[in-house]
Amino acid sequence: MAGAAIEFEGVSKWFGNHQVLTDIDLAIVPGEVVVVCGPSGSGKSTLIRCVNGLEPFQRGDLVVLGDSLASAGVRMPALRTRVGMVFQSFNLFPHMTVLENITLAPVRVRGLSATEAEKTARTLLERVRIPDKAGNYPANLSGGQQQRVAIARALAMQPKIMLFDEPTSALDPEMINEVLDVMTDLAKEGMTMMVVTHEMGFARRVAHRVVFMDAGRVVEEAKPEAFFAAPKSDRAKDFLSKILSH
Amino acid sequence: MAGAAIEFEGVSKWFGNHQVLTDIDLAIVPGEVVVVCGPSGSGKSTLIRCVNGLEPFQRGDLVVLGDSLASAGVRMPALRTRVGMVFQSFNLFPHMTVLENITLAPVRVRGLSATEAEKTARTLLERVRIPDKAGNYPANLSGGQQQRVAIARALAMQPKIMLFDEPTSALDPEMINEVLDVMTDLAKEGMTMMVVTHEMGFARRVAHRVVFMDAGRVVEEAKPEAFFAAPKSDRAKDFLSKILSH
Amino acid sequence: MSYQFKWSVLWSGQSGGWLLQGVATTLAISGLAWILAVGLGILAGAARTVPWRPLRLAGTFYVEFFRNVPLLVWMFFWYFGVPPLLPRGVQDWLFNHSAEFWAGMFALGVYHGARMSEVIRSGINSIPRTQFEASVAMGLTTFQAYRLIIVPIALRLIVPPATNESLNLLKNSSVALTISVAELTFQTRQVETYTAKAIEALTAGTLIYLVLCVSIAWIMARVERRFAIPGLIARGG
Amino acid sequence: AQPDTTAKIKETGVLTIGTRTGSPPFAYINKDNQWVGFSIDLVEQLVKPAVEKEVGRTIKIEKKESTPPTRIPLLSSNAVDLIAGTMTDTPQRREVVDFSLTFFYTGAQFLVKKGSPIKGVNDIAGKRIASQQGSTNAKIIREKYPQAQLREFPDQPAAFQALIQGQVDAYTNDGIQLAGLKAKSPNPGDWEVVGDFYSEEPYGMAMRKGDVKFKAAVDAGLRNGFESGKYFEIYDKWFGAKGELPYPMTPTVKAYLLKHSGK
Amino acid sequence: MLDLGVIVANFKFLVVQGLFGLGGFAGGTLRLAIPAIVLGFVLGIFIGLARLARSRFVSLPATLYVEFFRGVPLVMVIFWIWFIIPQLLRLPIPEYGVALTAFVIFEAAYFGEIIRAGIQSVPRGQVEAATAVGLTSAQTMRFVVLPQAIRNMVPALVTQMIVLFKDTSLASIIGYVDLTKAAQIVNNREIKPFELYLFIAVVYFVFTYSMSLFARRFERRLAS
Ligand SMILES: Nc1ncnc2c1ncn2[C@@H]1O[C@H](COP(=O)(O)OP(=O)(O)OP(=O)(O)O)[C@@H](O)[C@H]1O
Ligand SMILES: Nc1ncnc2c1ncn2[C@@H]1O[C@H](COP(=O)(O)OP(=O)(O)OP(=O)(O)O)[C@@H](O)[C@H]1O
Ligand SMILES: [Mg+2]
Ligand SMILES: [Mg+2]
Repeated sequence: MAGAAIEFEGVSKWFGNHQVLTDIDLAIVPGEVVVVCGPSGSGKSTLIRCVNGLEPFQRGDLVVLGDSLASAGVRMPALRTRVGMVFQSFNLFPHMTVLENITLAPVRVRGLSATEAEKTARTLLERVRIPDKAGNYPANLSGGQQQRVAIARALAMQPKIMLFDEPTSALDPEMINEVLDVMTDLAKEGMTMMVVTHEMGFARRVAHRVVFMDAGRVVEEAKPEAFFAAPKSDRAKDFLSKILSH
Repeated sequence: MAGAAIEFEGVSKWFGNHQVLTDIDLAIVPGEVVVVCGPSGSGKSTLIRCVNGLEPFQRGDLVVLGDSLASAGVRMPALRTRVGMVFQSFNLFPHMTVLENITLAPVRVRGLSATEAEKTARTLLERVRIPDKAGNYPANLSGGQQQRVAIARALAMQPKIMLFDEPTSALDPEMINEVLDVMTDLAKEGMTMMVVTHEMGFARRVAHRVVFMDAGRVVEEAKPEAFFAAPKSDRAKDFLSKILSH
Repeated sequence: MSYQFKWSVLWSGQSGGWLLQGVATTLAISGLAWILAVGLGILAGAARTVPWRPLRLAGTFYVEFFRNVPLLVWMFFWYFGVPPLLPRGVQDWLFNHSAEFWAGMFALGVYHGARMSEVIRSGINSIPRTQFEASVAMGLTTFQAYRLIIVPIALRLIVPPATNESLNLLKNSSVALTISVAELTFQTRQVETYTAKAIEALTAGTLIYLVLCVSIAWIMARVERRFAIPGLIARGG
Repeated sequence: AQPDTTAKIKETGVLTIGTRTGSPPFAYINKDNQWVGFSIDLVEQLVKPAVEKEVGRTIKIEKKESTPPTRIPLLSSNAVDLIAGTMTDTPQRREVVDFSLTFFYTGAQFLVKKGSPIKGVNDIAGKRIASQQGSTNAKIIREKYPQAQLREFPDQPAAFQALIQGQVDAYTNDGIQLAGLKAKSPNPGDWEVVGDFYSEEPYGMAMRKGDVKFKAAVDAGLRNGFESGKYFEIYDKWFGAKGELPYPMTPTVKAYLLKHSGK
Repeated sequence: MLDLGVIVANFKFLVVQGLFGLGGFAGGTLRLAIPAIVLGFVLGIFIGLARLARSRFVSLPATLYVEFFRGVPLVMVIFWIWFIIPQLLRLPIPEYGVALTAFVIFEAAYFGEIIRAGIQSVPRGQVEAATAVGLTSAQTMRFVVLPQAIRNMVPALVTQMIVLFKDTSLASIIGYVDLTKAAQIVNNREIKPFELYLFIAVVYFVFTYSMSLFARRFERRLAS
């Protein structure tokens, strides 16, 4: 698809002999928010990690912001500055303050001066609603705060795409919303987002499209209203009945 | 209260100088299912861990199945055989098979013969719906299966009371129901249960009473219908709005 | 003067016999010391994790005192310092029954027991506290929880570091030559002084140690795999 | 190629000797922590001038510790040039090193606690005997008196310590060394040196085999000493009536030394 | 019973010569231990990194190096360097050089293992997060992995340094006049082993125990 921000073209991936992604075809246009869901082990994380090259794949092609990842020439670090990623387990650098976490890449990779980087960082901290935590170490923040710092850290590189891999599933229930709210803001500002999550409320409210995976394949793709109202596949029905009922 | 299975009478507890439980008064009658909820750090785990003596407390008294825990004479191991406990992180013994995990205490503590213990264990595995996993090691089970083994292990001592501390919050969303279903069965059979959980659906359907804690105090106690329809305190309202909206 | 190799010195004359005796003595002193070290290590390692201060202090004192002074000094201590404190009869008996061997064995065992206990303690500490809680929550006593749950898990976790420590013990048995224990290094040097062939003798001694260490490491790797807790220790060949 | 120590000394200006730290009065560290002794004086006063003459420059003496088990490897590894301590000249050792002229003559005896039943080499069956690892005495006991329980120690103090504590019943070494040990011990009266020499122990200085020029220089120095009487002055300093260890030279010994010096 | 006079009379020799190595003899425990620790650590960093290298041409020799030295007693290594290397190189090495070389190459194998384990102890997620913000692998190593790895390693490193410090007592067997040898020399003429060995045991203990206290403090600070 011309103009897609992310385009999977028959991507397949194996861990040893074990195939974890099978013939994935999927295109995401700029400004689109896609939620990926599916049972544990279905390949959601693997899928999203392919987009910024954390996982190599063996067949097919994946074009991200115009660069084909299958071709040899692509410079990964450069690509990654344009694709931000947020992990389930935050992965803040524990030996650095919040500010240092956020300014590390802008200074080291984009070559900003420390003062410039710090200015941007403070703006971002306001955006994720913790302006007063700049000097703290990650260990002294709650999970929700840590995850919001992680989002700020990714945004500091001014990425065109943001990837989220279960950003709220390591959080206490009361903190989930603070993170989802920040993500909702981002979506409203027009960021292109791929989000692996089980928060179906978020999917319903924010996503433009829901992608349901099972056993390494994209089984269903639909607008959220359609998906939640009437999932087409049995796998998706079963899955939704399990996670929506409790 | 006469005839209570568990009765807190002005229980207070400190960690060093930090008070984590303040004047708790709470009675639970045999057969009752009580769900404890509240923000992180409010003292829910501490409260429930007092019941089987995993945490000592400094003031007040706690009478469990007729034994006063504040009095010096009580033999903890004996009491604990009558109070089962299930943890958030399963805590199966990784070096033992499922069967060995379940029969350990009956053989070592209650002095059952290995064959008797095994018979009971197999019945329990059916009850938690994994009769075919007896020979597996915990590492080869999914989270939901591990937690069900943990429940069977606690039941093997034929306890009069079961305590659950966030039994589903370490689980993938699709597995939560398998555990909640087993707990629902238990409740229907008349087990006295204290359950710390954020699964409000379970609380609504199964609990006889919801206890809301904040900052080490019991702030609100009510039937689930009343609690969810119209929480009285602002703290509870705020809490419910946070965890029910996503 | 260019060196004239003469490897035959290793098997001609008494050299071969000496080296074999050396291996036997090394294995005997290390084996006995190992049993002592593991016993002391388990006692002290467990003592330092129990919730009773005097026992913890005793364990800490033993560990810190013994592992912080060089083994060489301990060799002299057990060989020269301790016997005079024993009753005359025991002294005579000891002096007639290889006192240097027993002193060396003790020095090695007690010294490495202190180090072994550190290995065991960190093994025990690496087991989540909640495992202990789960055990007592079922009605096990503290002692049963340690015996049935904590120690069995810890023992499996510590196989690799304990193997390392055991190899250190084997190698450190060479220090016993300073108190006249005729172990492998002693015999290597004996061969060297009798034949004046230093390279050959040292090569033989070095290779024997290597073979001993590699075989023990190999055996322990098999033990580790045999008793590995499924899913807990992901270690390949 | 033949070793050529004189060329090396000429180049570096240093003669490195291997000697003992605990064998009074031949070589030991005294109360002022200086490394002194009879063997060291012989090198300083007799050998050094001869070597200087040979290489045509002034040289310095450096000392390293060598013990019976280490001295031959040290020599062959070039770590030292000359062993000047208490090394016995034996035919077997001559297969691997060269010896200088004999500079002292003694024999193996036993050091025991006063009143010990051990009076000589014939009483040692079943007894615990300390020796130094790698020494000639150890070898003789091991081969000729296998009924004795031999304990070999890496150095003299360890062996003597074992004797003091009763770990062993006797310590065997060259008589003169035992006498030196006894004299320097805190309670000389507690100990006695017993037994006839059960071996002959002529001391020589050892050097790398086949180093003809160097050996000639060392021997020349010693021979000069015997001839000029300088040797006997040094002997007197250490073993004379007012010396560290009075040990008058018997005529037989004197004759032996002079005979072997080639006179 | 205890005759401390012998310590007083020889205090200067034991401490100045034995501990610091300032005296007439080649010696000194600290003069040997400190450079051995520093150099052994530096060599260990290279070995540890080499073991983690992706190329087998780099990792295999490093692995062999580590396995070899962990399979041989230190005493043997000292003898090798004392007797054999001079023979092969045809030039004598002074005691200090022998001891220093032996300790550095022997202990580097152990330091290398600690460094490798320290690097591997940093969670994968940290590397992924650093990679995901665009850092190169060298930058990831320098800014994210090594700073955390070194903190994780400190207790093990200090323990190994203590081991090395104590091991320097073995230099006495080649006539290097360290603390242990100095005590032996004094004992040669005074015959007061109990007092002398007790004294040096205390000196060793003071050094090693303060090192382990430091390690413990550090461990606790990290845990909080
Ligand atoms: N590094 C790896 N090596 C081998 N297999 C792997 C690896 N990572 C993932 N897998 C396997 O690939 C499959 C897909 O894993 P993935 O993590 O993408 O699933 P997921 O949908 O994200 O699951 P979850 O909801 O549990 O995070 C699984 O079967 C998993 O076991
Ligand atoms: N071992 C301990 N030492 C000191 N303080 C503790 C300890 N355990 C818990 N606390 C403190 O006691 C308070 C109550 O903790 P508790 O674990 O009971 O909370 P909770 O309601 O179960 O929270 P969560 O939902 O996060 O599990 C918290 O402030 C916590 O920091
Ligand atoms: Mg995933
Ligand atoms: Mg809790």
